[in-house]
Amino acid sequence: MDMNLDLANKFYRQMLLIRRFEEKCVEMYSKEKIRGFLHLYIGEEAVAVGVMNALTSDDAIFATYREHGQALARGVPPNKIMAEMFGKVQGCSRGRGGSMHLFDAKTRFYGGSAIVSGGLPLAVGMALSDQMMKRDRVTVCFFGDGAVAEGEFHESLNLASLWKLPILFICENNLYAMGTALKFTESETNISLKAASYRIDSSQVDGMDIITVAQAAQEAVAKIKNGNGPVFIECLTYRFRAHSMFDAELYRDKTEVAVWKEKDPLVILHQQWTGINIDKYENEIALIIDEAVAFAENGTLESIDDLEKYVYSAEGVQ
Amino acid sequence: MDMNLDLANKFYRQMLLIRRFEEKCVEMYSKEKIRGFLHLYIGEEAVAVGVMNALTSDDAIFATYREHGQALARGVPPNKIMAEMFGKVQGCSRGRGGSMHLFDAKTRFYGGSAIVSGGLPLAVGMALSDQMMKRDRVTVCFFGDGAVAEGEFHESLNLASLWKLPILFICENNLYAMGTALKFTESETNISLKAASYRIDSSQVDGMDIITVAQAAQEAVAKIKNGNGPVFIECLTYRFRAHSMFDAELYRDKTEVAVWKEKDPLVILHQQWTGINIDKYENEIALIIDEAVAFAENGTLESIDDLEKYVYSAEGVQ
Amino acid sequence: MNSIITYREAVRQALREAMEQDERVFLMGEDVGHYGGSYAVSMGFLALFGPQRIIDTPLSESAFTGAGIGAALGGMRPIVEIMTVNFSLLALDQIMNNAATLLHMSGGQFNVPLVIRMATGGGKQLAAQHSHSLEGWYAHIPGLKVLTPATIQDAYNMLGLALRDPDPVLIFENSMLYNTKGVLDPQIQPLMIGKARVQRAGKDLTILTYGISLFKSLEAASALMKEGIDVEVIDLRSLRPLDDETIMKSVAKTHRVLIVDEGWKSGSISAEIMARINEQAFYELDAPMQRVCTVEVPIPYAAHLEQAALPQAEKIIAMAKKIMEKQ
Amino acid sequence: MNSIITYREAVRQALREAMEQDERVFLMGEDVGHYGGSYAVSMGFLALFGPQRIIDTPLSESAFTGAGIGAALGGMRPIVEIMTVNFSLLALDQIMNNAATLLHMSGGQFNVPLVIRMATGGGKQLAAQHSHSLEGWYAHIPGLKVLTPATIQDAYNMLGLALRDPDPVLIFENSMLYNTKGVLDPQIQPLMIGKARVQRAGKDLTILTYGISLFKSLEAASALMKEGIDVEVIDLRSLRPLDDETIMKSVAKTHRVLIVDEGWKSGSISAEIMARINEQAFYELDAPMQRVCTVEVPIPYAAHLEQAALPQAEKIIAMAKKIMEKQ
Ligand SMILES: Cc1ncc(C[n+]2csc(CCOP(=O)(O)OP(=O)(O)O)c2C)c(N)n1
Ligand SMILES: Cc1ncc(C[n+]2csc(CCOP(=O)(O)OP(=O)(O)O)c2C)c(N)n1
Ligand SMILES: [Mg+2]
Ligand SMILES: [Mg+2]
Repeated sequence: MDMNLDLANKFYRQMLLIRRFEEKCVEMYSKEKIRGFLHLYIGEEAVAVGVMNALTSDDAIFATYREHGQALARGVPPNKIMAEMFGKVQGCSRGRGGSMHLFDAKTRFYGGSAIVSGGLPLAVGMALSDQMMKRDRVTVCFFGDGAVAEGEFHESLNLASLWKLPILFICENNLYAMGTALKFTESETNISLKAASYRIDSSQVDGMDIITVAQAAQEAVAKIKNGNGPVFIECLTYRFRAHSMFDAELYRDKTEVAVWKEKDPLVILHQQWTGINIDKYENEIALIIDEAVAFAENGTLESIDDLEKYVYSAEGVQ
Repeated sequence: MDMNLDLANKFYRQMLLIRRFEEKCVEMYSKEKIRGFLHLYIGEEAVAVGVMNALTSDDAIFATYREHGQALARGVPPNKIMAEMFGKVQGCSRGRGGSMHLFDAKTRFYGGSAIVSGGLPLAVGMALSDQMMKRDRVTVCFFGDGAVAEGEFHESLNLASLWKLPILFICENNLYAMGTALKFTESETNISLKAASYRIDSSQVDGMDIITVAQAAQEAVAKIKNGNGPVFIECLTYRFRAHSMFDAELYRDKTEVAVWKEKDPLVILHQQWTGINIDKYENEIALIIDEAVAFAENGTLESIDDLEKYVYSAEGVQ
Repeated sequence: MNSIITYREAVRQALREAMEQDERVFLMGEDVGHYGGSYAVSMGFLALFGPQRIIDTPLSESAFTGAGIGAALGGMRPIVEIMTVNFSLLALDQIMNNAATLLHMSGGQFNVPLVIRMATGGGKQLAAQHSHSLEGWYAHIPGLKVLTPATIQDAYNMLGLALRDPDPVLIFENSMLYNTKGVLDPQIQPLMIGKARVQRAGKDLTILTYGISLFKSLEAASALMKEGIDVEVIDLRSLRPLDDETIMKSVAKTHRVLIVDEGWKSGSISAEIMARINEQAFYELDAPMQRVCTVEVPIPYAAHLEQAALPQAEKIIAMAKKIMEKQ
Repeated sequence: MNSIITYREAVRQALREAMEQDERVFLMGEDVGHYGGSYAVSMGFLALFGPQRIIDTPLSESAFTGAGIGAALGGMRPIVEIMTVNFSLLALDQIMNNAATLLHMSGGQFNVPLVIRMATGGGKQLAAQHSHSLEGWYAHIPGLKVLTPATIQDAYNMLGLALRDPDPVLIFENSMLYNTKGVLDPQIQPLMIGKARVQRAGKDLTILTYGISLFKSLEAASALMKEGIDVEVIDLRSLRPLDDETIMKSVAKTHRVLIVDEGWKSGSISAEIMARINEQAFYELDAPMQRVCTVEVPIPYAAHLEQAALPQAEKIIAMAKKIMEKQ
């Protein structure tokens, strides 16, 4: 990957968009415009932005309930995401999904899944379909360190490796699954080693440094497109905020949080590329976010008569 | 382990009991005395007998649907096992379990489980209870190579290692899960390496050589009793017969079977310990088996009025 | 051209034709390839279609079912074979939380054209963990369709119907039926998903049933006829959606209802049917509805206990007579 | 001594007392320790009882539920907390194929004294994968008992009852109830498992319900009383076993039945109750029974859609009136 100021600008802007967008979400949550669970990506922006940079519009993404970052980085319109969280019909899932279930066919964004590890088998299947159809595509699957303990992680990695599927696994290891530290949940805390035990090409990278992530993702995609089967990247990262809006954060030290905040991906990137025009992006993004909020506010509610619509496909669809 | 002729005699006798008992089962199946699924252990006798030798009566056993060998080696009375397969109330599960669900409280034999990998979590829980109650016991859990692909395998190994539980995992790798060869189901076919990835003390041994198995099991039990957590032994073995009585065996070569039959655990042991008094055991065992069949034949059927008994415990039981 | 074939052969033929006609169709599951299918349904298909389309999976019910969903999202028409319903519990999260919800949750963007086939039912002395009849239980889940082919014709037709459906369809094949024989007319226009079929017309009593119980019910109906009780037997065919129209029409004719179903009694599909008849045709009823279901026990191994647990023609006959006694 | 406390506090207190009184009792589940329980039920317990008895598990629903079964076999009295019912699908194999079958399958040798607690229900805008109400669905499974505490008293009592039961008991705590308040009398003799309670006596119509719907039903009953309709409201408390006796007694009194339940309508516990009333008290009925259940959709996020999907007092009132109109 050739790193240059243009790319640094692009990365910064996308990360900033996620950061500011989510800060606005918190505000909207306090105002009770957004409800349900709201899981923030703040602190982890380098992962989604770095990975998405390696993809083309043909590639597919499966993410978790902590997926605003992925959706924004992928190009799902902020308006539609905000409207979704407002529960409006203009939302990317017509208000049926909310924060945890952003979907967008246009950008091949397949959600937004709220069952930990539940998205991995789907991603495997998508990659299988690409292999069968001989399509030159990659499927990227994001999940947290918590997902690693689930049986579906194991089953999915095995299938992907066994069948040499074109899939990129991105583990966002932020050290905690809700309030439970990784050391309490895994006998082997180096997740990339676990992945390697399936004979998957696997590595652990600094997930706070977007350049490192982007580089790793680009190399991974190239390998995958060469038909060498799946690649697994464990990104070491940290969520700066609580798990969700209902979390008292009793399980971690303030100092630990402070130490990680020094690795803020935005700050780090700016340190490396001092030419980034932060002010310009702050202004642009403020406008985008204001517009998203306005769009969401002005959105309309799905008619209750249509509640049962989409339980099954309309007749005639195949 | 001090190997000597006495022990060789004991091993041989137990393996022969399993062999002849199961041959009788086949006969009884043809006569329609036994029905349902019948999975034979023939060829794999060294594993069960070798492992059981390392246990005391305090230890617990969890096995699969292919568990006649384990039950016999553990000392569940042949009469009760045969009666169980005949569906009689004198059977070790009162005729409710059949071949796949032998249970015996007296010898701490916890089944007999027909969901592949379903027994692993139970064994983990039993070991957990021993750890909590500070009981100096080992729980042994048998399962096949097919179980390794199931999510429960992964979840259970992780729990056992994480919590340093007193459990011995015995993988009976007979190369096939029904008709599917291991190479079609695992990206890493060395199962002991997979287990090691959970930081479990793990090894691969020749499962056709009972002395090797017994040695490994004895060492494993000693380690476990020292409080070092779980041990995993992958026993390389082979089933000489079809998967069950309904299997056309299209998936494997006759020559492959023939090659493995040369490693018959009974033959191998006899080669090493020529002093074993085979004829004596053949005679003894023929009597035991005749008695088991007679016992089963003479057994009675549970009254249909009691069909619903044991769905819930009798009142007053705690 | 009509032929007399087994249920197994009917499913085989439907599978083969579907794979020949549509490249997107593939079969995936445990032992579908080298072994030939645990009930020999896909015997020889590996040689015919190759390992890309007849995929032997590891024992990973959750992941390969989920992979079926993913492949369906990717434009394929996967047929996932879960060897038996008993093992589908391991895949329930994928079935309920993904297959059944994706379309709605995505606001209509992503439908899941997935077919899941599984063997179901008791009767083979396979005991508590291998004898479940959960098709009625699955019918609780919105977003799914649940089919229960009983006849040779349906064993053949339903696979095609399911493959043409844009949404996830579960097909439950009772394992006791694979060796049964009957007429197949491959030209016949298939009866739609969601339609029940009057299998035997009658005027005194309606028996509503499906799957293997259809045959037990027909046997009972013949015996009852000799005693002057003229039973209408309806093969529900689809447990979700249920064909309320056909059910209520029959109730309006006979005014007496017996439901026969191999699920455990409490919370069975029989209960749902009773609830609907009560709601939609209460005033048509001349007597309390009754049901013959499986006794609420983990199915025991011993033949006599297992048979005592399952619905049987004799129980159906006895119950039918009891219903007829009421004024 | 009576006190007014929250539902959460009632469960907490029961848990604490059980752990203090019986060394064999321990709590195991995701985030029960360091986090304090996802609904703060076990907040502070880790410090109180230590990590041996308050066990934070990895996200491994199947294995830790199975480990609970194994530990129960080993003489412990485990309380497994599955964070919410939505995740229990991953553990269904262990629940149905092991917990529910072991006693029977072993011919009575091995009982499983396991308690599984899970939060259930919709209403918090958590969307399709986090809003299931599957307690009625679980009640289909023989070998299990299914409890649904609605009141503060039951939230407290049922845990003790479940722990004293020799067999597996599932307790469903509706997550909307944790902050509700009510009277707890710790001295009161607990009403047994399997007994329903008449929560409000009435003569015109019986409402059968449980969990959160009890309160919606009571609200509806008050409103209906103003219009001269005197409703009896019964809290079922236990969905397996169901208290047929109390149900039929009430039907014999009011002759009209409405069932309110948060499960999806088709195949709901409401259907089972209708089936039983039809079977056991058909001639007592003056009108078709009705039910208010959740609309059969994956629960949507948007508040207005979610509320439209769930049972509500207004729907109950309207349905009650409809029933009263019939002659
Ligand atoms: C199967 C399942 N079990 C439990 C939960 C509840 N839950 C939601 S998020 C979460 C923690 C997941 O942690 P991780 O995978 O590390 O992702 P992170 O939230 O840290 O991004 C838990 C336990 C769930 N959603 N799904
Ligand atoms: C969860 C589950 N899936 C599928 C089956 C059907 N089945 C029974 S045995 C078997 C093969 C298991 O192979 P392995 O674990 O290697 O044991 P082996 O039979 O070789 O001893 C299969 C697929 C099952 N019993 N349980
Ligand atoms: Mg995490
Ligand atoms: Mg094997």
